[in-house]
Amino acid sequence: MSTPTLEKHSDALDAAESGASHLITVTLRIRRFNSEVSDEANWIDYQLDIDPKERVLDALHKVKWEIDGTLTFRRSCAHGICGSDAMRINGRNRLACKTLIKDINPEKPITVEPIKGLTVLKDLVVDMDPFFQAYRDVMPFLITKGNEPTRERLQSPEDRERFDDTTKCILCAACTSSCPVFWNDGQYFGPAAIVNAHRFIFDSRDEGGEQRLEILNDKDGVWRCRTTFNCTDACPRGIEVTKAIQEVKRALITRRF
Amino acid sequence: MSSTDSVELSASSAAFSPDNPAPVIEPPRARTKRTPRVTRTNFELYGWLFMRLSGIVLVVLVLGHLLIQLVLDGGVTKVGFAFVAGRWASPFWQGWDLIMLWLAMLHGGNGLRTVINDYAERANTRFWLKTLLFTATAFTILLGTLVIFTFDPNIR
Amino acid sequence: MQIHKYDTVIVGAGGAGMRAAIESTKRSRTAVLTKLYPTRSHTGAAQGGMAAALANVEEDNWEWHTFDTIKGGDYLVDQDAAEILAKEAIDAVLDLEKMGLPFNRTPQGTIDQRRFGGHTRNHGEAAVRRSCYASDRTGHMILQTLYQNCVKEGVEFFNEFYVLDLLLAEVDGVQKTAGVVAYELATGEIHVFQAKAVIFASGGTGKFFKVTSNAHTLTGDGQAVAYRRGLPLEDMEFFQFHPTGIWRMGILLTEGARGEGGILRNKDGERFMEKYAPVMKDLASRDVVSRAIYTEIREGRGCGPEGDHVYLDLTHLPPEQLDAKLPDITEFARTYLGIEPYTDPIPIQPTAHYAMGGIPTNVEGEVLSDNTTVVPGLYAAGEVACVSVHGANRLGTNSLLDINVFGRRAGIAAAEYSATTDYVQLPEDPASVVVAQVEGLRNSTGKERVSEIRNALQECMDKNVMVFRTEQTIKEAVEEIAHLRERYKNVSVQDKGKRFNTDLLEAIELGNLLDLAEVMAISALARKESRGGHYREDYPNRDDINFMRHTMAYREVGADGTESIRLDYKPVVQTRYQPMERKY
Amino acid sequence: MPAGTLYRGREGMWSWVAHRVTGVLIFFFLFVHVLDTALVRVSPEDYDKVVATYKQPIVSLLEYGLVAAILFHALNGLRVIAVDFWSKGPKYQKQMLWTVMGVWIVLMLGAIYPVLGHAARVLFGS
Ligand SMILES: Cc1cc2nc3c(=O)[nH]c(=O)nc-3n(C[C@H](O)[C@H](O)[C@H](O)COP(=O)(O)OP(=O)(O)OC[C@H]3O[C@@H](n4cnc5c(N)ncnc54)[C@H](O)[C@@H]3O)c2cc1C
Ligand code: HEM
Ligand code: SF4
Ligand code: F3S
Ligand code: FES
Repeated sequence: MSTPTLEKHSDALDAAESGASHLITVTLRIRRFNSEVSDEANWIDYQLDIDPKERVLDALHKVKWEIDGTLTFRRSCAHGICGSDAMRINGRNRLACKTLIKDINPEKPITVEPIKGLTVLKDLVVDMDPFFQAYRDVMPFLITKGNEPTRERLQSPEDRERFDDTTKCILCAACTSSCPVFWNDGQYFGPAAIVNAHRFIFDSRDEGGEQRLEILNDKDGVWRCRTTFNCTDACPRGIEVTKAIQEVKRALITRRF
Repeated sequence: MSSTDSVELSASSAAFSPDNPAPVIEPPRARTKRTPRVTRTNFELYGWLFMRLSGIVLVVLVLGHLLIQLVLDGGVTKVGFAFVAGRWASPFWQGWDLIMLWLAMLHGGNGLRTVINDYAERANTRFWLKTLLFTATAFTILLGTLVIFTFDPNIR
Repeated sequence: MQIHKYDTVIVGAGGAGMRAAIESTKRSRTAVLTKLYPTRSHTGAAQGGMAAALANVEEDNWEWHTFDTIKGGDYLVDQDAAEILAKEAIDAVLDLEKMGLPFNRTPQGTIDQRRFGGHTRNHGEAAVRRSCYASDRTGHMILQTLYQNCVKEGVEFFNEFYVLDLLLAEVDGVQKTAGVVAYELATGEIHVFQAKAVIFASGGTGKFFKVTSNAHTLTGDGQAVAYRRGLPLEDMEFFQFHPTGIWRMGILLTEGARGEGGILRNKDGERFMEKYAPVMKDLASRDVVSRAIYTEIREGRGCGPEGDHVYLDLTHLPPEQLDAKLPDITEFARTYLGIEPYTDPIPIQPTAHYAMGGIPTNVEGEVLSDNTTVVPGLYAAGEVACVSVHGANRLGTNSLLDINVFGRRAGIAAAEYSATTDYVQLPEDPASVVVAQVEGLRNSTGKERVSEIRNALQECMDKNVMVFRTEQTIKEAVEEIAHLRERYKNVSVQDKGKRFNTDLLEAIELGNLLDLAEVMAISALARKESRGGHYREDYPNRDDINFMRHTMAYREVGADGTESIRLDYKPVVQTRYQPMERKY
Repeated sequence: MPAGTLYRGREGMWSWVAHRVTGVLIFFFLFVHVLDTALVRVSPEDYDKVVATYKQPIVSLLEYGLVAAILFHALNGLRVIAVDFWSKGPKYQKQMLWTVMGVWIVLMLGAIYPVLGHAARVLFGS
């Protein structure tokens, strides 16, 4: 059994272990909106001393807990698996809990604003209902015919692998709200709904693929995607969203001809 | 930018309060609660496919056209009535230009239709813009076709 | 204030809540109230797997599983419940598969299984492959699959509704369930839900610790609400510390990492678990491994400049295996530590993980108001409940199992109950307690800050009642908590608004944490023995003569309004397995 | 909706913006181009007059811009088609975009003389 490289630590490990946290000063520029105070959104700057290895979420917490308790945002797990805290950080959709301060140039003010294309309810909180409505519209559940087997349904590892990527989705909406087509017109189903349809269309156990493809053949379905790749770039789970959308398009085409 | 101790957000014009909140910030057109509409035809599918297929053909036609018009034989200097007359004497070039015209206009027209769908906010605006687009496209295609077929080199 | 009427109301939309909802929606008019969108629940964080003796890859049976559960729980497990858990595990996994859960597969196409801490063949002979998994996001897939099936069944969700009170009404001298009171985050409005049956499935309470794998939202609301209504809390001193949390952050690195062959090493590179658990080594039960890690650290063999952590070494595993089986946790190491797990060991430390205790229930999920009496119409399932299948220490993968088995049972039982009974009349002015609580906080002019008190609480808990405890440290904690509770009376919130006032709710959550921390410390103080997750340095041995019993903590309010905690005890149900020394 | 900052999309988004802008541009050009060509049907003199304006240096410059737009739209259009129909397309979209830009630059350099040469001769004599 190999012993770990304890004598010659890699630089990365040394850096990770360096206990002494050196604080730096960063400016957080947050787009605030509170309908109980004003009908306009405005930018407010907050200065904090923070360890650059901390997350943007930690910085937001620092603001909320130490400076201004009215700052409002959603969060739960704090490590990128619950999908609560998608927001626009330095102009790009990310999860606040998966973005470290040091990775986004703390020299300049860090801008934080809500994701685009959904109704802003307060500060960084948006109305997620239209997003989940689109998700529900694609029938995101296993559809089967005939009698249930007594044991599990069989599926080869290859068939399982076929849709592995799209099972990772945490419904954070980073993709849908990064899509230029969605901003213009909230009618587009959006990449997240398509990803979740893909997860079933390409599941060998599922028999409802035809219906889902038909739903996505809608005028607000997959054909509105202009392959801008913003969704793929934004997905915090590293899902190849655009690829999934293209696979659905191709499935529709091959089904048709 | 205000400073860090601005716990009280400065109120704007109206006096909003917890009991009298301002309207929230809505995106231009929100997706509403609804089951998928029954507007499903294969139109968008065909449109999408047409854009790609016509695109491939257009590469040959348009780039060829540009090559001839602008690069070969002294480029744009040579273009004149006589040049056009010479080219359209051959059915091959007539066909070339005809197909190019139709494909490019339909391709561009359909492209513009998506653009309108994306940006026009109200249903009404959408409708009028699309009507305008359709008329312009149809007019151009017909006019162009007419010109190619009824071209008379001996008009002078 | 709005009043709603449902047959069954479920509090929480994690694994347990949604599993219950799927059953109860089919049988009764059901509402699910949840403070988070369902897919945000912390069940989604679970990585490793879900145990069931499917015997898909090697010989296994549910009796071995029962034994492991009981032994893992250091014999504090109620054995009838453990038997049900292990027996129904098989169907629970198959049901999930039929609902669409994408388990990893064997070459034959059946559900693949892997090893996990504490799960053995033939009563401890060797590790067995019992954990059914979907990559290292089994919990995520369970949560998604259950939500998908809720969408299919048309379950009615009330998202971002915080349940702040439970309504009980006395009918003919019996306390019966009347409903719950909830606070709608979006509007600040208070809603009363009248119900024949209520199921609590509101999850864990890890946030009173600082280094924890639990979400910010796991603040024990359900336990606190029930406790304040006079119901007991069982075995609250037992809290599980998972050996491998990312150093300082607490983010969990699944035991599956060790199941795949990962090794714990101290600063000398020594595989120290060989000393503490010669057979199971790195896969010994969690309390054993956590203590081993802290022993190494205390004896000066910890890693890093401050010697305050050890390494989880995956570097000898082929990168393809890491990519295929552990993609998420390797990514955590890259994102949060900036290191490459292919070549670097990962700094880890034990992290507060799971509450074994909670609201006492019987095997049907019915909540008990003392050792035996059922509260008609009240149910609990999941981490909020204590059946007790986990005893003094939960085995890895048994909780995802618990939420499915007992979530389902509670859902069926509650719906069947509500089909046969009538509504109990709501008490007069049902929302008064919540209104007073909310308005009190909103209008408070005190000077204390929520975050400061919470930080103090977390520091205190980490220092005094974590892996190692003594009379002295626990007493310190009790004192500190009492002090913090005094300070809490002067807490105020900055946000006075109605819409999305998370400031206000954090204050309420802190109140819940303080109550539960106190129960935990008092319960721990009284248990003068070491068992499972509760380790007393001053009483390092298990004491079956005096302490083979469940702790039941009640809130007592004196005539003058003073609060205190009364401890009582409940016998452990033993059927087949006699307590033995626990060795791995 | 109050704007907020500009979304900082990456290569994919900007190439799409450019594709859309060039597409619309070409469409309007084509519209005008068909109209002026229609003059051949009306009167050769007028046609030659219009075409003569095309030979002015400033129009040549516009023409160069048009070629740039068409070339970009055409090449990027091929990239989009590859993304659509080639299963590895989405994975290599960035590489393909850089290829498109490379080919585009080469072709645009090549087009300098044929398209702008005439204008240069008019302006600076030959
Ligand atoms: C990081 C991590 C990894 C784990 N890995 C495993 C594993 O591999 N195997 C295993 O078996 N177990 C594992 N566990 C344990 C297991 O995941 C949890 O115990 C289990 O998921 C709890 O499920 P639950 O349904 O009880 O609660 P949760 O999933 O936490 O759900 C709680 C629900 O209650 C709601 N809620 C809470 N308070 C309120 C309120 N006041 N009003 C309304 N709603 C409320 C929340 O919105 C949420 O929907 C892990 C736990 C963690 C933290
Ligand atoms: C020369 C070869 C051409 C190719 C290969 C090509 C290719 C394409 C493709 C593939 C699309 C679809 C893009 C998408 O769906 O995201 C497209 C869109 C478009 N094209 Fe072309 N095209 C060509 C020529 C033209 C011409 C001559 C015109 C103008 C008449 C034109 C106008 C448009 C417009 C307006 C769009 C819509 C843009 C959008 O929706 O973003 N194209 N083109
Ligand atoms: S596809 Fe990715 S970005 Fe989109 S919702 Fe799912 S996880 Fe979020
Ligand atoms: S951002 Fe939008 S346009 Fe397509 S590639 Fe993604 S859905
Ligand atoms: S807080 Fe859960 S994803 Fe960020």
